[in-house]
Amino acid sequence: MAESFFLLAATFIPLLLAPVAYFVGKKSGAGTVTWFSFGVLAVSTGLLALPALALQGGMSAYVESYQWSQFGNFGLRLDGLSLPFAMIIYILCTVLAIYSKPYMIHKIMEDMPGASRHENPGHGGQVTLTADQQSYVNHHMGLYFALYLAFSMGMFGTVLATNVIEFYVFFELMLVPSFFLVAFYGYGARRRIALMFFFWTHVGAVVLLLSLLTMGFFAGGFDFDTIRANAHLIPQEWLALIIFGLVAGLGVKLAAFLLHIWLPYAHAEAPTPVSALLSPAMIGIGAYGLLRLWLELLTGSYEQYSLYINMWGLATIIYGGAMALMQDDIKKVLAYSSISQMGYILFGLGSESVLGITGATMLYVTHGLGKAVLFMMAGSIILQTGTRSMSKLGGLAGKMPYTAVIAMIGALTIMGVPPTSGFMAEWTMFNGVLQTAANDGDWFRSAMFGFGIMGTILTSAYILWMIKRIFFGKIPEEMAHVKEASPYVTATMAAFAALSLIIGVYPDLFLAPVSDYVQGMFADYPGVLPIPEGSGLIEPAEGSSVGLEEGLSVGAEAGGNH
Amino acid sequence: MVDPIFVGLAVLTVGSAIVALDTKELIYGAIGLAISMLGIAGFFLLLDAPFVAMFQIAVYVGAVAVLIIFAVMLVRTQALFTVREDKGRKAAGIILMLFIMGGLGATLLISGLNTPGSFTAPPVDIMAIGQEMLTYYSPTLIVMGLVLAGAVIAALALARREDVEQKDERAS
Amino acid sequence: MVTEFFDAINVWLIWILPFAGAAIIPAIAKGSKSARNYIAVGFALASAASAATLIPTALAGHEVHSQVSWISALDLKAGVLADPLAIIMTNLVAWISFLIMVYSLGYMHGDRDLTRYWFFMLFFIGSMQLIVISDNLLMVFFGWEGVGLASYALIGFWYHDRKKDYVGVEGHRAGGIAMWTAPTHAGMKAFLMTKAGDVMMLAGMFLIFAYAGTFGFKELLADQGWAQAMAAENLLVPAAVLLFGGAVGKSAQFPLNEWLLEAMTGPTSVSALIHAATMVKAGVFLVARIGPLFFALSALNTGQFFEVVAWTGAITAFLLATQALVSPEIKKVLAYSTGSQIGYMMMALGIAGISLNYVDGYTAGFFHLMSHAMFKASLFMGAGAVLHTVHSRFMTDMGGLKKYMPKTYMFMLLAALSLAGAPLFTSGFWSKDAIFAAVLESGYSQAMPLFIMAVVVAVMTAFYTFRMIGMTFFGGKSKHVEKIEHEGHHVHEVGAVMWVPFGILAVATIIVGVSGFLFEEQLHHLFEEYLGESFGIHEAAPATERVFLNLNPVAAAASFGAFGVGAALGYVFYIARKADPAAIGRNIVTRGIWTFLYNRWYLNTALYWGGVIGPMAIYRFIWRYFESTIIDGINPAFQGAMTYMSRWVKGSQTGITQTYLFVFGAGILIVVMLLLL
Amino acid sequence: MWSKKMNELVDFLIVSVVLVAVGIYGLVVKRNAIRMLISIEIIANAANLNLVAFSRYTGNIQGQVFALFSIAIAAAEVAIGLGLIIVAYRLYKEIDVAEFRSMKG
Amino acid sequence: MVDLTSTPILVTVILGVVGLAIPAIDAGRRERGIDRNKLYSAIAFGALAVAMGIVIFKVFTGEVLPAVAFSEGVLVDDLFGSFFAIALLLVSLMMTASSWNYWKGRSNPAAYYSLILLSSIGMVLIAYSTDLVMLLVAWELMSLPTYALAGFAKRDPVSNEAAIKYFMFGALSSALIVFAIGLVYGMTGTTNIGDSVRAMTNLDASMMPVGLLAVALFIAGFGFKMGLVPFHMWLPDAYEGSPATIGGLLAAGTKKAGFAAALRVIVLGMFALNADWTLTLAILAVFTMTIGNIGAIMQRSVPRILAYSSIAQAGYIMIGIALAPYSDQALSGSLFHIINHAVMKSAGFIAVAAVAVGLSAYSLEKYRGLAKRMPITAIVLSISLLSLAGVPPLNGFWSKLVLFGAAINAGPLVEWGPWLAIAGVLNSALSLGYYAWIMRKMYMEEGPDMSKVKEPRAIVAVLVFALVFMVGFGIWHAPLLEFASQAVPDLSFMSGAAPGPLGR
Repeated sequence: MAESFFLLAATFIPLLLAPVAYFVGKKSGAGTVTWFSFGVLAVSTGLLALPALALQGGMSAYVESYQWSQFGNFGLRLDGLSLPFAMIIYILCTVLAIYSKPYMIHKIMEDMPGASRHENPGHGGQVTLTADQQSYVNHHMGLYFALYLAFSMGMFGTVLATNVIEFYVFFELMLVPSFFLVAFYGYGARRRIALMFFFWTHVGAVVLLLSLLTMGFFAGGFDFDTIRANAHLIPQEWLALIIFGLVAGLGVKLAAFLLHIWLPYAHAEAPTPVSALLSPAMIGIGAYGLLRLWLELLTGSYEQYSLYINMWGLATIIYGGAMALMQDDIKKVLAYSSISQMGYILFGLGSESVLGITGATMLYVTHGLGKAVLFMMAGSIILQTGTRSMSKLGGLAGKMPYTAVIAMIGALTIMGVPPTSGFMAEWTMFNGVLQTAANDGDWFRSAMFGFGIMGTILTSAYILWMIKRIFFGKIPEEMAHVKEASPYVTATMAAFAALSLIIGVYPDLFLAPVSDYVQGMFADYPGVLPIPEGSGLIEPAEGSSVGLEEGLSVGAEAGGNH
Repeated sequence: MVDPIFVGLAVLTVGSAIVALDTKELIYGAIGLAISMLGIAGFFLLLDAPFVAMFQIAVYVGAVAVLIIFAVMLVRTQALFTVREDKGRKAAGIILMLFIMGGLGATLLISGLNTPGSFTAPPVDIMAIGQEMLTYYSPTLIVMGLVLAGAVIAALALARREDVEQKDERAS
Repeated sequence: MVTEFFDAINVWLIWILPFAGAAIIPAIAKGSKSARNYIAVGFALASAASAATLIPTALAGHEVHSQVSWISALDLKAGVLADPLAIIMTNLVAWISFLIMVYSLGYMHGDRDLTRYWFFMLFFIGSMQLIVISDNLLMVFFGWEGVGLASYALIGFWYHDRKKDYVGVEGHRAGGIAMWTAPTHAGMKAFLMTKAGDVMMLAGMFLIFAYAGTFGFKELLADQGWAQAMAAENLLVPAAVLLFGGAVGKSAQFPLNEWLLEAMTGPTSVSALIHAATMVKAGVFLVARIGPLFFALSALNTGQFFEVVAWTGAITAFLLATQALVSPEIKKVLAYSTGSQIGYMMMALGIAGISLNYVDGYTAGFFHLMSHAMFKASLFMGAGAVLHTVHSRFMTDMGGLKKYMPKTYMFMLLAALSLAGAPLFTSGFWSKDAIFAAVLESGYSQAMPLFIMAVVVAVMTAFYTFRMIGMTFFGGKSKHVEKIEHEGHHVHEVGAVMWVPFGILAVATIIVGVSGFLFEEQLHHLFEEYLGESFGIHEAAPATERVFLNLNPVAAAASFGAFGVGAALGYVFYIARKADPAAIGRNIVTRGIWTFLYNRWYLNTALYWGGVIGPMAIYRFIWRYFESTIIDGINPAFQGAMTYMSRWVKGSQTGITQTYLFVFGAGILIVVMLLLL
Repeated sequence: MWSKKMNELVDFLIVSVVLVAVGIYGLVVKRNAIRMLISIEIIANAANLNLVAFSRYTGNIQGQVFALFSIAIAAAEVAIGLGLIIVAYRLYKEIDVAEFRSMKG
Repeated sequence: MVDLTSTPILVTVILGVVGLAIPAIDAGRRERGIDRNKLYSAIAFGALAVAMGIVIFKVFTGEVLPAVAFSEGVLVDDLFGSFFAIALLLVSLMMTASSWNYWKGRSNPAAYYSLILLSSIGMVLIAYSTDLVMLLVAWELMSLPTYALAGFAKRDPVSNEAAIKYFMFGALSSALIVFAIGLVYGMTGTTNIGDSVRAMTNLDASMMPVGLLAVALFIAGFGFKMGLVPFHMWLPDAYEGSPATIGGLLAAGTKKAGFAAALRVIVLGMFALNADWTLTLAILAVFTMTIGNIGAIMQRSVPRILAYSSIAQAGYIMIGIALAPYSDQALSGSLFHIINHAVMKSAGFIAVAAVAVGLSAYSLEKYRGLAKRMPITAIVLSISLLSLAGVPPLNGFWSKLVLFGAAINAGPLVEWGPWLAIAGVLNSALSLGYYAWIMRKMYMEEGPDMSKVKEPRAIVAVLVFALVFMVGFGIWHAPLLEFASQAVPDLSFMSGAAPGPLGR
């Protein structure tokens, strides 16, 4: 038993209050339930922040463990690896709750029986409603937030799990509410797409489950600690199968190349706040799974397969980027962009160096913030203009300046341009890859590094082209009266953008615990390159003079060379 | 060398079973079944189980066959004298029958049960039947009672005319 | 000497102030528009003043190095390093930027997006200062991307893509590729092309970091174990060349030169900033920054790196100079010229590394950077003034403006003379001459071809400069000018807020020119000391005798000659208008050459076919025949398969009891068979 | 009593198997519900024969007891089966089981 | 000889007396004005509750034996039996309670409840039997009433059709079981399971074919109840056509009793024969789950989907039985899944009953918009479907987890073990397709009539109970799994597997 219950509370408060949220929404209306959900999530985030601070203070891991069942203990563990994931998930959820209000009111009214489309472009909630309509909206807002809270909790629990079965339970738990969210509030053929999303990710999950079970049975226990300690008991031929299952199962969640069938649809057709959660927060958990379940628990097998992960990541980067270029629908661009970004993460995970793996983790953080901003931008565009086809848009920068500016920061985050967090993540990740390539003198890895880093140009291309088509150029006639989005939208977007900038300038918030932890994970594995160590800062008095001496002699030799 | 009585009984039993199934008139089929069961009772006698044989005659010939004959009587004649069967299915049925016969028979023939002088054990005492039933099988006997009671309740419930019950049961 | 943050606050403020200004500009704009304008300029001035406080340090040959902790996880520190190189550069950047900011007050007057303009201008300046003043590559890269971003935003400043903001001749296509560009497109192109360079720079940085574990210039110099390790694996030169790749992108060197020409879609003040003080100079500065480091390592055969730099510079200089000969747009002529001049600088910095006297080439390159910054800023601002008046970017729409805009004419002429390298009294002459001399004296085996290229480029430079001046200010009024006069526009001189800044710079370039040899001497001395102290690079004895004013005779002769030939030709064709340039259209050979140059050597065409249209076609193919058919087909195919199988199962479930029983009976047999197996 | 020792166990078993097969044939082929019932009775009898034969073979009484139970059960089954058939007849005026196929697929 | 205070006897007596008393009371009372259905429902419910209480009480006071495979008597009072008794009585309780509403106004309630009670006795006794004769008689006691119950809606041709199909198969298979028992008896000379096992351990090799034949016939006989492919053909028709509560009783109750019987008898096979026959069971398991799931995809009637789904679930349970010799988790997984499936499937059929009461409809099309019309029914049906699909953290997930885990755990011993897990896992993913389809109809589509329908109270109560069970044991599955693993007859000495992490 743990002495404190911060994480337990942070995990289950949203779930337990989800039904309450429904009734609050039904009785008191959209505004109340929005702030209620926001409050719930904010409190949970606060509860998470307390142990997180302890972690910043130098503690290596904060664990709560409870007696559970034959499958081991039910534990919640915050350490360098889960901290960024958990933090980003709850921050995203908390802020997006507010964003949801105008968006979902608009969406629900659009779907309301008898409502004509775009009756009220842009300003959902400001027209007078009949009592029936009001109760319809309230009912749905309540339902939306109930599902939303459950979804948040599912994602959160996954990254804190300390037991493979627990991991799987949460992994699936986040799937069910998201299925309903897409199915109830999505666009287009939302039901079919929700089913498809549910089905394929579930297939991935069960494949994962097989691997988890195999690991557990061979290691004689399902707790992470047990498995890590007994990983050597797993026979070699089974290990390959386990890893295949892990990678394939989590690859579906990550929507890696060839396993991405579900993603473009699910992300494009989900309601925007949900897209903004699905895309960055949820699919990235696949990466967390790989880190935790494979790299940490089965460390010994990592080096053997890292190259393939690397290659797969590269394929995903390029493929996702290329496909994003082909889209006209904003959300589809972003969906393919997510695929591509997951490719970066995979690329980093396959880097076989601490720096690369740290970078991959940071990429989750940065992708979470950046892609959320971009999806929110798409939502804002949908709200204000009623279309998301870029060929119908253009020149909106003047009409929606705040949205444009914040979206640009989001775009920079995704492109990996300083001073956004994107750069911090990308450079560490790529540096790790190159470090391995250089260290091994492996031309193949070097080539992959080259292609990978050139992939960032592709990323920039589709993002900039998207921005150009939305915000720049001539304004179409029918967009002449478009107005700026409501503060609910812009303020929440700005929050993420600001966070991205803060992390970009001061990355220690996440980088320090992650890199320490990853370093520790591979402490016994010399094949995984540690972070390069500098010679330390030269103390000017001695250091520079030494440098000078050497420089002198070298300079002299250089002179003689010609 | 096989006992002629055995052969006779076998022919009678199997033959009347086939007759029971394949005659045009259902009433003859019921009678055929009764004869077949008598044949089985004969086998029981051959096997030194007169009590079972008597029970067989009482229950099967006395009750079951008669029950079936009553049922046949209840059903209108037009349903009784038209034998409708599908050629293909009949052929398939015969093939299946032969396969089962061959398969099961062969299995038994190659097994250890196919040994000469199998009935060397002394015939059992009829009295032991009662004893066994009332001691070892006493719970079974109770349950058997329940089975019969249940069958009666079920049969009564099914056979009751619906005239007294008005409500629609299921609209499908 | 590593100093505390607050002890070196003036250094930090150089880049912090512009950023801070950028951050508060939007807030101030809510209040007062004019306050916003002046505060923006004020921040630029403050930054410049802060830079100026460092001048004594530089003159004394000292340096200020201050660090604060930054990324503790990787043991990285943020820091500023104000050594003489950085101090000179930062002052140059700060003051020229300040003048351009002042100029903007007039030039951009009345634009409705001024807030954005000021924001990005300050951001631009701040980023550039960050590049200059940072003590490590990572922070340099922050600034590096910052200038990229700002240039993207400013090139596409007029994002509504109105026709008048385009560059290029509308309707002209080369090899199927449109040669005219909208502002937003140009911004994107600039960003992506420089990104290609950035990527290389990153790769270089990463390589160094992988071995050294640090990005700091001082640290890299202090412990050179990393260099030996890299050299052992033949990675040192590649790393350096990759770093140089970043400079190639930013400084628009061949083969990443194409973006610079389209960058003219931005406001002219922005062009001035890009070309004079920020952005393109960043590349040169980077080479100046890392050059000594690699030269100090030349025991490890870093000479190849410098060869690459020199040749890239030479090729670019030649390439862009030829293109400048035929461009009809005034800003584009200046843009070509920038690229070409940057080529000179690169050539100088490169040749320095393969010569005996590193300091000579180094000084020459940096001197040229300085003089170019001054005259090019002046020229651009002047061109802006002309554009402002004439409302056309084409020189054919100008002509005879001399009498309408005398001040503009005068100052532009001075700056143009400097660009053309008019002997003895222009800074351009001295710096160019120093480059010639450095090339000649380098002792590099291929020095002669380089020298010849440099001279040819000088000839062309003089020619196109005179062509520009002539077409703009001489001759009769063009139809366009007549038309706008007819429409009621008065063609007039621009206001003082505009002409004063470029006047100052034009005069400055002449002042430097007049005292050129002293100035050069001083600079040479400063760098000699700096390189000696920091890098241990010392001057060897000069290889050749110097004569009058310490000039290399051959180089000086070449300078004189080149200016003479180029200027004379330009004068004949465009000022005196003795010969009609249209004659070239009548000869098939000259016309062919003209077309080739006019179409920019078809580089743009190749770039678009190879970099945009080709890949897009491939992507479209994949999209259509893989993503949309195979990947999207998985789900329906699976569904179809399941439906088919389900139908089969349903079909077997006939509803007929006999069938069921048959299956049951067969099932027994099957089970028996399975068991017997 | 008058049983002949030359009969072997396997003979009875074969008869039993033949009866089972015949019963299955009847079930599979015949569409008349009552005939199907008859088939089932034939199979049940075959099984009983088996039991008694084994009882004789092993000299153990349990087989016979079991046979008695089995016979009783078969009778109960017949009662219910006939009940169902009567109900079906009332509903359809028909006892052709192959016609009872409103549910399928 | 017979311990009158042992659990099976007490249950038999209580339920038997009440079961026989109900028709007797009914015959005696002729007056109108009292709702006979409610009265008998209450009585039957009370009796079942008391029986259930006794079973649970006996388990908790520890008066039952640990799981016993072999006993001298025909019945044994052990945990294995009690486990099944609890599961099966639970099903009967749920069905009886929901019949309070469902059977309202229908014919002959006295016989209806009486037969349910009698059938329940049969089911419970199967689990307690240690003698093949007892097993057969209990089997018949379970089966005979359900033949009648399936056809109890006498005005309804579909019900009758279902009953006739069910009956034909039932009668045939019980005859085959008799035949099989006869063979075992012939080989060993006894009908007691323990004795026959002992006799079989030193059996002549020449008897092997007979043994195999017996096993085959047992598989066919019990497999019919369990819904094993290829003995499953009757099942969708019978479940669909029967009154919904009876469909539930068949799917959740008698089917599980089939497994109880198979588990009791399977011990025979284990000792008598070398373990080759497990592969046969494994193949059947894979076919069963696959065909069940595939069959369900295109169905348009909810009870029929549930019927196919129960075929598939039988396949999962079979994994445990097939792997019984190799992994000691396998059987506990099977048992765990049996009790879970009993509740899940009951909840499903009761929800169908609720819709039948409220809307008189079974077709999936009529379920459109059910979430608005009957919210509680819809939510419980959804939860039970998700649980059937094995979505965590519902109880169905945990039992599947144990089953698949056991299959993987057996990997080092039998190479086809993990394939079972793979097949099971893929199948359960596939099954989500049609479960989610039902949910889609209920939650995301709107029918022509969207008026609110009153949900029958008793059914709602039962549904809520099921919901609590599914979610509760989903969150904290440990006690149930613990119980299940203790109820497994001690087979581990046969399995060469090292005890897995689940322990026992």
